[in-house]
Amino acid sequence: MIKKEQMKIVSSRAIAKDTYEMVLENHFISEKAVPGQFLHIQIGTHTLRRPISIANCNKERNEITILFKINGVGTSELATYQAGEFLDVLGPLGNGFKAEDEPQSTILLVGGGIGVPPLYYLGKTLKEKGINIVSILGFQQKENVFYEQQFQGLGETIIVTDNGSYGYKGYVTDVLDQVGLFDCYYSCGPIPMLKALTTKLEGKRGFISLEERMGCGVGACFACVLPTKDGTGYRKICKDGPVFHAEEVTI
Amino acid sequence: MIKKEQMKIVSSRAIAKDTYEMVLENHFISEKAVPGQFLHIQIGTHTLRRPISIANCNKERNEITILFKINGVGTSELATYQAGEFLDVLGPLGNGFKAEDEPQSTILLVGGGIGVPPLYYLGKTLKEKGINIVSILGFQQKENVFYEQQFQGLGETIIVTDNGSYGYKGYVTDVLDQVGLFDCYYSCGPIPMLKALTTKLEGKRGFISLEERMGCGVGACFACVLPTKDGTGYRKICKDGPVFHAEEVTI
Amino acid sequence: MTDLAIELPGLSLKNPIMPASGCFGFGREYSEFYDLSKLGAVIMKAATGSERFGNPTPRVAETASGMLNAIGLQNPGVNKIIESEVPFLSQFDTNIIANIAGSTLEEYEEVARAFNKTDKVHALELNISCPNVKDGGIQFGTNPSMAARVTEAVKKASNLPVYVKLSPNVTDIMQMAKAVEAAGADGLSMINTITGMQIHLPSRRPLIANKTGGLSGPAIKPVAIRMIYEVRQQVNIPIIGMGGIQNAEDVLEFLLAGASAVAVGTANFQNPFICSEIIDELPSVLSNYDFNSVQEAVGKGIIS
Amino acid sequence: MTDLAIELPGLSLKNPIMPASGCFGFGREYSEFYDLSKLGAVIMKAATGSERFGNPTPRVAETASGMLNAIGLQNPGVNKIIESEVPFLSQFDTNIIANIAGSTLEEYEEVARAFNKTDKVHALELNISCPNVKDGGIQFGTNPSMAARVTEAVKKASNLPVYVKLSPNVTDIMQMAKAVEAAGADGLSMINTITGMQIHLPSRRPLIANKTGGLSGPAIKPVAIRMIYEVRQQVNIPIIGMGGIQNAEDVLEFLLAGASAVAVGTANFQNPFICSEIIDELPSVLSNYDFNSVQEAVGKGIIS
Ligand SMILES: Cc1cc2nc3c(=O)[nH]c(=O)nc-3n(C[C@H](O)[C@H](O)[C@H](O)COP(=O)(O)OP(=O)(O)OC[C@H]3O[C@@H](n4cnc5c(N)ncnc54)[C@H](O)[C@@H]3O)c2cc1C
Ligand SMILES: Cc1cc2nc3c(=O)[nH]c(=O)nc-3n(C[C@H](O)[C@H](O)[C@H](O)COP(=O)(O)OP(=O)(O)OC[C@H]3O[C@@H](n4cnc5c(N)ncnc54)[C@H](O)[C@@H]3O)c2cc1C
Ligand SMILES: Cc1cc2nc3c(=O)[nH]c(=O)nc-3n(C[C@H](O)[C@H](O)[C@H](O)COP(=O)(O)O)c2cc1C
Ligand SMILES: Cc1cc2nc3c(=O)[nH]c(=O)nc-3n(C[C@H](O)[C@H](O)[C@H](O)COP(=O)(O)O)c2cc1C
Ligand code: FES
Ligand code: FES
Repeated sequence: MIKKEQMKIVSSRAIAKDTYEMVLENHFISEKAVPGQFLHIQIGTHTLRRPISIANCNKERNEITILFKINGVGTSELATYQAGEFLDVLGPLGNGFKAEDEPQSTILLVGGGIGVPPLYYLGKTLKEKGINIVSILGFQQKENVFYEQQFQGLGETIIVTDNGSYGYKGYVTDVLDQVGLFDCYYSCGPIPMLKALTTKLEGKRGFISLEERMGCGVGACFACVLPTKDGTGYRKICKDGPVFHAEEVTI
Repeated sequence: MIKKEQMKIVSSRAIAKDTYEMVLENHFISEKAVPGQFLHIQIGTHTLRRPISIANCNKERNEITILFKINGVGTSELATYQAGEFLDVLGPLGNGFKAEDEPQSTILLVGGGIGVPPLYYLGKTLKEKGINIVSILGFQQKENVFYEQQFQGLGETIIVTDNGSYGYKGYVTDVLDQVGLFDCYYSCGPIPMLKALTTKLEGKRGFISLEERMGCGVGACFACVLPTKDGTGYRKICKDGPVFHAEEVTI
Repeated sequence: MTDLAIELPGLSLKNPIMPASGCFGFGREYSEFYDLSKLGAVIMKAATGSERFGNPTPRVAETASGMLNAIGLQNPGVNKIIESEVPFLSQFDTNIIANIAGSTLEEYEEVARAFNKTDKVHALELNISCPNVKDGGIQFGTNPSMAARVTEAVKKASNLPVYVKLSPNVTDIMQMAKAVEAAGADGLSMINTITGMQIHLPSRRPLIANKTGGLSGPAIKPVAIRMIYEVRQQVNIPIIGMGGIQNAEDVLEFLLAGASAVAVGTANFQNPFICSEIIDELPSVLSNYDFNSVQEAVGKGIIS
Repeated sequence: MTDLAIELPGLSLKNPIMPASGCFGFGREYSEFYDLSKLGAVIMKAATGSERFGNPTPRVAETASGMLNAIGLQNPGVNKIIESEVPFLSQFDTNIIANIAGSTLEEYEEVARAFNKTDKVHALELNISCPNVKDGGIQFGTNPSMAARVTEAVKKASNLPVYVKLSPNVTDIMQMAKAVEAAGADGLSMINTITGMQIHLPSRRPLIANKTGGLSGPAIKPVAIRMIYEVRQQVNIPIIGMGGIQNAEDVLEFLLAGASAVAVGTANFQNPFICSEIIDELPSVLSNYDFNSVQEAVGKGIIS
């Protein structure tokens, strides 16, 4: 079930270059949220809402955390909102990560840039189920790195940067051989990263979270479709996704 | 000389139904302002600025007072601005009241509704020159009355309301016979009031302040013209006005 | 009590508010927000002869007070719509209007004929103006004699009232309106989107994969009002007005310009409850401006 | 150093920024805000054969991200402009473009010929698209053969390069562009305003006294970009682009779509310094997107 809710901003702070962490309070949305879902946020009077992933959820405190990067007019404006103000939000939207993994299994999280946020809530939820977590997080450069400590709290965490200014130099796919065996992977990040990753990990059980420009965010407008791999159908990212089985869709 | 200035809001408060008094601080504009001039105020991201009269000016404190009534989307938004915020303003604009009256002469101020504001600064300035002031102020009804005390501070003040809920019942023109002799009149208010007034006072020396929807506010776009009485020319309200000799233009 | 009801060919509307085609799918998603029985009618997403997958993504972009879209008529095809979507919508106590599209005259006829199979649909909205499909669509919408031909063909094929949806991308909207009226249209729907484009600076190419898209939202309202105002004086059939409606005051503006009912599109994306909220606000807005009914306001802004 | 200069027929522009016709008068008012020598050019308010008083007021209205205007070509007449306005503007080290309008072919010729008397004007902008005058104007702007005829006549009458200003209120902008190119136009100016209307609810009548007005501002930018993009691929003459420009990013978007220079209209009303500020910001915006010059960006957004 989706609702249009007012979410109170509990805090907002910069956590990396152009990157903000915002904690939002709302009972309904925090109660329902599962990892991989997102919020559709009304910013000012913009015609279209902005989709932002749920990066964490504290069900006791009725809090949702979002992490966002300034990417244009909407996110710039969002960064100016202050604690105490309210955001008009549709949510929680989309289908989350299936996360039907068994206790004791090992799963790999692979995040790139602003694809990192949804993996944190996922990792936290999996860890609570007794699953082992290994994370690879890729960023452009040192100033962009965020949430390293939080992911280390979940398990082994490898950071890579494009230019080597922090952690390993290169792409997330370059360090895959440094992690041991894993049962399933979950990933979110830019399309080229997802392409490289799913190609390298072909045959492995895996799930990816995708982005597309959206209209309604609820499945009514057909703005955010992508074709299924077999070519006979399509999926709506906002409703059927944003998380898909790596073999399900064409990216 | 006109400048584009940031004016700091010193205070903002409701003074009558849907009517606000806002005190703004700015050195340049308060230094230059003469009675009858107006400010062209940018509100939010509205395409067009809103023209609002200068209702008072305190040159020692660098303060300008404006009085405005909620009349649509822009003025509603203006009413939400708080002390401490800044307004982007073009000003001071237009030609003010000539006010070349002699000391000891008597002048009559006639204001209707939201046409009252510019007359206050004018009256105050004239009084400082030793001129006698008599004011007739017309409002819709009791809840709309504002600045009665301020005008009483300038001299005799007669209030009329359309429905008689305060002061005399009727129009400003109905009480003209209650004021004694005067040398000149200055008026601002709705067109029907100005028409009735100038007709009744034909032949008397008088000046009226006019309104029209504006584009640029500085004389460049020809949005705000009105024909001269002789039919051969036109005047721009924003630049040649908003104050005109009662005989000069066709209303 | 302010009377919101309005009678149009084939449509007894309890109020003049309906979601616009393409902005409300087939009602399923928004039915989770409020009871669709509240609506005057629902205009369904366009139906074509067979399933269409539409254009590549990105399909939408934001513009100043508006948006561009190039969905490209994605839909499951008319038969699937009749089988799976119409029954869902017909649970609600509202009118159903089917928006029909095609690439050829024959496809339009086929789709129109298909809707004769169900008695749950109350009217057709003939979309001759979708700017986002290359073959067909737009030619019908910009050429008066082509528009008349497809109107005539669809009228023959269907036993439902036909509202022809006009494109604003024309030099002379009055000529288009008169042509389809003469061809038998029962009403007009106007306006569809205005063709526009946005260029994405970092990639140096049109943001919408289809290059151009249709501009909708408050940005186009003045164009919609002007066209309805002009057309209202030239035709005798009723107009369903649309283009940038966001609140009940906007609805009144469309009524004054000559629309008898209105559709709300883009605004659903910002606020899923928008149609419901407008229906709640409309009575007081009408009475604030001294109208006792919707009917009374229709065309009242026209001066000659 | 980013090179802002651009060479167009008759115009050696130090930068591609000019105030749009009708939004800057004859420069006097804005010259009090900054030195007009900074501008690539100034496009003067429309000139007609004799003085015109224009339309009744109200002449402007605000719309979502835009405005409507129906000034109605008020101007002191071409001779007065040459006598009193051109000398003032020619103090500044910038190019002067005269926007010319008329009700008849003969009036256009007369105005064009008048500008031969001064050597201070560098080009003509032929306004065949003013939607706010009943007699003439718009017919020239919406009919390709009429547009070609007036272009040809003005080219013959004048010894200046002629930029034809196109109306967006047409079904096929490419056809219009090709017609005036074939008739000898040296360049195009696009777009003029889109015809729109607003109804004033309390008075129940169109707010603009002329009923309809021209829509300008950010609301129309997607339409301008689309039309320039389409026309750029059909003609070989340069385009001066306009419609909703508010900042240097917008300028780059117009360049990518195929404009060689741009005009800024409505934005002057919000910010009298807008043209000057855009000129200051343009170099860094160009280099942020990896361009070394204005010239380099022209048409780079076009993909085939
Ligand atoms: C399911 C989903 C989850 C996301 N989660 C996050 C997150 O957790 N943190 C984060 O920083 N970003 C996230 N994004 C990307 C985020 O939505 C965009 O960065 C944001 O919409 C940009 O808006 P803007 O106004 O700043 O940019 P502008 O370019 O000015 O926006 C213009 C329009 O394009 C859309 N748009 C632009 N970029 C994107 C994009 N990458 N994806 C989708 N729409 C876009 C905007 O929503 C808006 O409609 C997510 C996107 C999706 C689809
Ligand atoms: C020289 C001058 C001085 C003024 N002084 C005052 C004053 O001191 N106090 C005060 O309350 N009002 C004053 N007004 C009127 C004031 O400008 C309008 O009430 C205000 O612009 C309405 O804006 P809005 O957004 O609330 O209304 P909307 O109707 O939403 O505005 C839409 C557009 O119409 C214009 N507009 C609407 N009404 C008027 C109007 N009456 N005059 C001019 N433009 C209008 C707006 O500026 C805007 O461009 C003055 C007007 C002028 C011309
Ligand atoms: C995403 C989207 C999809 C649309 N799809 C259709 C469609 O399938 N058929 C149609 O006739 N109009 C379609 N339209 C046009 C709308 O029905 C409407 O005419 C237009 O958007 C103007 O109204 P608005 O400004 O309220 O959105 C679509 C509009 C949008 C924004
Ligand atoms: C108040 C006003 C007056 C205008 N007068 C003229 C004119 O006299 N001649 C002309 O060719 N265009 C005229 N235009 C159109 C502009 O030059 C420009 O083409 C249009 O406004 C689009 O640009 P913008 O969105 O930057 O304003 C006028 C526009 C406005 C807003
Ligand atoms: S955004 Fe509308 S269907 Fe996904
Ligand atoms: S408002 Fe532009 S000339 Fe007066």
